Amino acid sequence: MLRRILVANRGEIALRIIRACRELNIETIAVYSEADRESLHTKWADRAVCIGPAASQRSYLNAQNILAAAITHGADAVHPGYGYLSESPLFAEMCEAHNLVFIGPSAEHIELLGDKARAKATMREAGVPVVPGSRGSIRDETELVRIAEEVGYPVMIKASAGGGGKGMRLARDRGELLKGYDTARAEAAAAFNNDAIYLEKFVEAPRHIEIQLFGDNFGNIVHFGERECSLQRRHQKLIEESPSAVVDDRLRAEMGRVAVLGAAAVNYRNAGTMEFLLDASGNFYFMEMNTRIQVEHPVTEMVYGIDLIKEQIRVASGEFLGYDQTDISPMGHAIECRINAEAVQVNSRPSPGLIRKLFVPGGYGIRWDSHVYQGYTIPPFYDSMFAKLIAWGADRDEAIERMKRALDELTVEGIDTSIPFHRVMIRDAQFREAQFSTDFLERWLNQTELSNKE
Amino acid sequence: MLRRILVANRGEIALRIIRACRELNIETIAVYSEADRESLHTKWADRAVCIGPAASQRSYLNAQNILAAAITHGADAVHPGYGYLSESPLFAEMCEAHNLVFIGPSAEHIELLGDKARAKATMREAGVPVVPGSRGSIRDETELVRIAEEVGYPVMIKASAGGGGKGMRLARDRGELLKGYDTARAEAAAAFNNDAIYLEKFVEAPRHIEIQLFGDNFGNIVHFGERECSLQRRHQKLIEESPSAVVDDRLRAEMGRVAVLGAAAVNYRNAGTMEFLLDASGNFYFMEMNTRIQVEHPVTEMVYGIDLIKEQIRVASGEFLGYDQTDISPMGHAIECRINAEAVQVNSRPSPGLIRKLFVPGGYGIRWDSHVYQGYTIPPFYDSMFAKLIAWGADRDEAIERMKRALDELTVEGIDTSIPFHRVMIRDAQFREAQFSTDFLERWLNQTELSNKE
Amino acid sequence: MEFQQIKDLISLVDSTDITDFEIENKGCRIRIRKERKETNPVPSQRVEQLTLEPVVSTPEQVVETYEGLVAVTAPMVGTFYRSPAPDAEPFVQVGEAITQGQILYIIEAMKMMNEIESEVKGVVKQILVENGEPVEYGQPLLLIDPKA
Amino acid sequence: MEFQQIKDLISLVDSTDITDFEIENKGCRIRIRKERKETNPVPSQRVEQLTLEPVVSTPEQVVETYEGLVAVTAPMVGTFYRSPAPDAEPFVQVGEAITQGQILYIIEAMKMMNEIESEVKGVVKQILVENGEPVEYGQPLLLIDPKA
Repeated sequence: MLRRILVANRGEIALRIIRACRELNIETIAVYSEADRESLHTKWADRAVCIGPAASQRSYLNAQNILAAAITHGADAVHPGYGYLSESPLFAEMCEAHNLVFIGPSAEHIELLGDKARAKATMREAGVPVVPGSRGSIRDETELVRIAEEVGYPVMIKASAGGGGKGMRLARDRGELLKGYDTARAEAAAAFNNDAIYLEKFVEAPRHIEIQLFGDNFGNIVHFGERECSLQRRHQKLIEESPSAVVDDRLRAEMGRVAVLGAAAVNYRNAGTMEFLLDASGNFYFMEMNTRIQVEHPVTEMVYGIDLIKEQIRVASGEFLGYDQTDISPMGHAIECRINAEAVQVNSRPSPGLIRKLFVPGGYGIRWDSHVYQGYTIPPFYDSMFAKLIAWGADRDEAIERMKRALDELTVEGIDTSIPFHRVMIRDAQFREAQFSTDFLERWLNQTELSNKE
Repeated sequence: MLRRILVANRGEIALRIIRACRELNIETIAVYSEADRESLHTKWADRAVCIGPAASQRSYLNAQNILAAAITHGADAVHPGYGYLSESPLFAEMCEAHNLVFIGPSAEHIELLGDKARAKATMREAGVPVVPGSRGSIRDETELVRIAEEVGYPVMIKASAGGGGKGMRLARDRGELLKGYDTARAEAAAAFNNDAIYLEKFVEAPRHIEIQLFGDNFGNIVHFGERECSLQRRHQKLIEESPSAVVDDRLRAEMGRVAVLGAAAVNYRNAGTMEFLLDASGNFYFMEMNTRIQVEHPVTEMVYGIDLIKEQIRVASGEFLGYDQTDISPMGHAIECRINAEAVQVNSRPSPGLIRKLFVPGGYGIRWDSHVYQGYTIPPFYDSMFAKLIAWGADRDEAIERMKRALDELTVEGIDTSIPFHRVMIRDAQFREAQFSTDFLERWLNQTELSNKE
Repeated sequence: MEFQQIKDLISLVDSTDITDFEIENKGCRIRIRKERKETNPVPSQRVEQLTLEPVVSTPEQVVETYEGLVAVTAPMVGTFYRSPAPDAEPFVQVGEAITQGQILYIIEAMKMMNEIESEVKGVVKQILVENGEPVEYGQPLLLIDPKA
Repeated sequence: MEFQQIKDLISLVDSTDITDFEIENKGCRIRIRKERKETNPVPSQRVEQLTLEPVVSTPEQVVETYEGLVAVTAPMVGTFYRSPAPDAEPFVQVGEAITQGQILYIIEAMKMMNEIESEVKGVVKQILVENGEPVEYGQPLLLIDPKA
C-alpha cells in the first residue's frame, strides 16, 4: 500500500482525499496557495506545503512546485482530485518520471480520452453508440455542410479540445451552420489555443446520464451504475442523483455493459466516468469520458456502499479489484446538492466572504462534505462550490424528503449561497416527478421567482 | 397516516423523531421544560409547549401536562422516545383513553415485559432460553438457598422491579447469598418501592447482545439482527455496534428466530429489543425485553438501511409491515460512540455548560445525531448524553478507522466530554480485536490512563 | 497619521456595524477587523429555514413590558376558560379588585376542570389569553396590579 | 512608534469588540489579534485532536520579530542549498554585505538547481533555514538589513 500521498488539490475534494488517507493510515501532504492557509485541507493534512500565491495558475496549476513539494517531502504518490491538473497528461507523465504514482489512469489514457474527437472515434470502434456526426475534426466548410446534411439538422458544432460550453454552437439550418462554424472556431482558438472543431447531430431534450467506471491495473473493469446529472446551468451541475429515475435495471445493465466495453478497449484503469446523452426513447450516445474522480462521486458511494477514493488509492497501489460485476448492486437512492457561494437567482453571482454562522444538518442518511467551518472566509479566487450536501433514502421519495428536511436545517450566514435555490427546487413538482432534461434548469430559473431574488 | 404527533421527550431523541416526522410531512408538537427552551427539539417542532420546570418529575414525567398539551393542540398520536414515560403502562393507557395513538406496544405489553420475573417466565414458556434460576420472585431464605444450590454458584440476586444495577448482588457462596439477600431487598424497597427479588445463575464474562424486533398490528414480526452492547460502565452503554464481531450468520439466525418466537408469543407490536447474555461457548440467555426504541437504534439503521422511527410511526398508523424476514439483510458494519457531557476518566463526573465551539465531522459514512449547536448550554438536570456519533464502514475495520478519523475531527470546547475516552478506546488493541465482555470497560478504565486525567 | 487619529478610528469602527476597515496612505497601512454581533434578520424565504435563534416566546418577554405588575402564570398545561360554563359570567373582569384565594379562571386538562385561585390581591389590569385558548406551563395569563 | 503608544493601542483594542488590528508604517508593522473569549486551552491529548486553529506558521510571524529587516522569501518550492556544491563555500555568510543581483542560495526543484539572486542590497543578518531543508513558497529564508 502507498505510504505518503501528496494531495494536488484544494477545498472539499482535498479534504475528502485526506479523510480517506487517514482511514487508511496513509500520511498526507497538502499543498495550498497563500489564500488557502485556513482551509481544513491545509490544517488537517500531516504536512502542508505552500506552493504559490492565490492565483491558481501560480499555485494549484503549478506542476513544478507541486512535484517539488512531493519530492522534498518524500511522497510516493500524488492524488490529483478533479479539475486543476487531474486531466493533464503532462502532469501524469511528470509524476511517473519522478517515480511518483499518479492516482488515476495513465497519461496516454488522459491524452486519448481528453481529445473529444479521438475519444469518440475510439469508442465508436469499440462498439459504444455515439451521436452521428463527423469522424474527427472538420477539414473545411464543404465537409461541414455535407456531414450536417447527412445526419440532418439540428446539429451541434463543438470544439475538439473544448469543455464548459466554450466553442459550442447549435445550428438549425445551413445559414446558422456556416455562421456558427466561424464563431466556434474563433472561440475555440481563444479558449484552448486550438481551433479544431467537430460536428454532431443535436439530440433534443436529452438527459445527462453518466456511468461510473472502475478498473485495476490488471484489466479488471466494473461499473457502479449511473448518475443523473441533467440539472445543469451552463454545463455546471447543481443537483445529481443515483440512480436515475428513468434508468431501469435493463437499461442500467446495457449502458454499464457498453461503458465497460469502451473502457476495456483502451485497457482503462482507476476511476473514470463515461458521459452519455439519453433521449426520451431510451437511446443513449457516448458524449465523453472523464479520466478522474467526479465532484458527484458521493451519490454513487452512498448507493453502492463503496468508498471510491479508497478504491482509487488501493488499485493505484497495485492491488487487484477483488470483485466483479455480479458482486455489485445498488441499495436505495442518493441525491447531492452542490452548496455554492453564489446567488443562483442573480445569474449565479459569486459571493465569497466570511461564514459568520454555520449549522450543518445531521441525522440518518445525511452526509456533508466540506472544508469550511464557522469563522472561515471563502476566498474569491476559486470555484464557488464550498460544500456538498448528500441525502440517502430507501427510495427516491425518501431521499427527496430527507434532503428537503436537511436543507431546511442547513444554516450558512454571511454569504449568498445556492441553498435558497435548492430549497425551492427540492419542492418543485417537475423535479419530484423526475421530468427534466439538460435544458430544464435554465428555463426553470427564468420562470421561477426565488423569494430572496434581489 | 398520522397527522400530528406529540413528541413526549427531549434532546437528541426528540429531535430524531421530529426529523422523521418532517420527512413524513407529519406535524410535530414538542414539549419542553423551562430548562430546554434553547434545545433544537424545542425550536424545530411545528409547535412547542412548555410542560413544567426543569425537574423531570414535574415536566418530562408529568403525564397530565403532556397529555393536556397533546389534546389542546390536536395531536393524534404520542411518541414517547426512550426513558421518561416510554415504559410506563399507565401513560400508554392514558394515551389510549384519550384517543391518542401511543407509538409503541400496548400498555399490557409494557406491563408484562417490564416485570422482569413475569417476562422471564413468559419467555421461558415460549421457548426462549433463559438463565437458570427462580421462577418468579423468591418467597423466603429457604427457597433462595435451595434454588442457588440447584443452579450452582455463582448466582446473582436481582430486584424484580429493578434496573440500572440497583438491588443487584453477586453471591459466590451461601454466606454471600444470605447477606446479599437482605441488602438487595432493602435497596429494591428504597429504589422501586417493591422488595421482591429473584435469583439467577451468574453467567461469567458474558457479552450483552440484543436483537432488534419489529412488529405491526397484525401479528407480523421480524428482526433486524443484533447489536453488540458489551461496552458498559455501571450498566451505562458507551459504545455499540451492529453486527457483533462474535455473532456469525448461523448464530444471528438462531438468536433472531428465538427472539421473534418470544415476541410472537405475546403478540408484540412496534419496536422492541430483546437483550441476551451470550457466553464464550455461544450459549445465549434472555435477559429482558425493552418495549421502546433504544438509544443505539442508529447502528441497526445504518446496517439494515431502514429508518426505525419512521417504521414505528408507519405501523402505529395501522399500516402492514409489508416485508418479511427474507427481505432483510445487513450490509457493512456500524459503530456508535455516545458523546456525553462528562469526564469519563474522572468517574464520569458530569460537565454541563456552554458549548463554546463545535465542529461536527463530516464525509462518507459519518452520522451525527444531536440537538446541540455552538452556543448551546447543556443544562445540568438531565442525562449527560448530548450526541451520538455513528460511523458506517463496509466492514468492522473500516467502521473503526472511520470512527477514529471522525473522533479526531470532532471538536467540542467548553465542557468535558467522553470524546477523549473514545479516542483512546477506538485505538485499543482488545477493542479492535473485539475481545471484550460486559466487565471489560470497568477494568479497562481502572488500568488505562487517559492523558487528560485530572 | 497622528496617534490620536488612530485611536479615534478604532473607537469609531467599534461603535458602528462595520466589520472590516482598511486604509493605506503614504506608506501607512491600517486594518481593523471586528466580528459581527449577528443581529441582522435573515431574509424571509418562501420555504422554511429552521434557525438556531430563540423562537419560543418566553413569558418574560410579555411581563417585562408591564413594570410593577404581577403576572399570574399557568400552573399546568391545558385550555384556559374565563368562566365556569360557556354561558356564565367570567370569574373576573379587567379593572376588578381581587382577593387572595378568589377563583380567577379555569384550566381544563385531561377532561378535568381545574379552578385556579389567586395567590395575590390587587386589581386586574389585563387578561392576556382568549377564552378557550390552549396555554402552556408558565404562560402569563393575567396581569395584576398589587398596589392598586 | 513610541513604546507607550503601542501599549495604548493594545489596551484600546482589548477594550473593544475588535478582533484584528493591523498597522504598517515606516517599516514598523504591528498586528493585534484577539480571540473572542475562547481562551481556555484544550487539555493535551495522547491521541490526535484536529483543530480549527491556525496551524501553519505564517511568514509574518517570523518577520514580526525583526523590525526594519527585509525577509528574502522562497520564490518556489524545493530544497534549499547555501552553496553550489556539497563541498563548496556558501554563497553568503551572516554579516556579509550583499548587492542586488548577487546569488544568495539555490533551490533544487525537479532535479533543477535554481540559483536565486538578491533583489535588495544590504547585510545578511540571519539565515533562517538549514542547508538541505525543504522550503515552501513564500517561506522566509534570509533576513537582510537594507540600511546597514
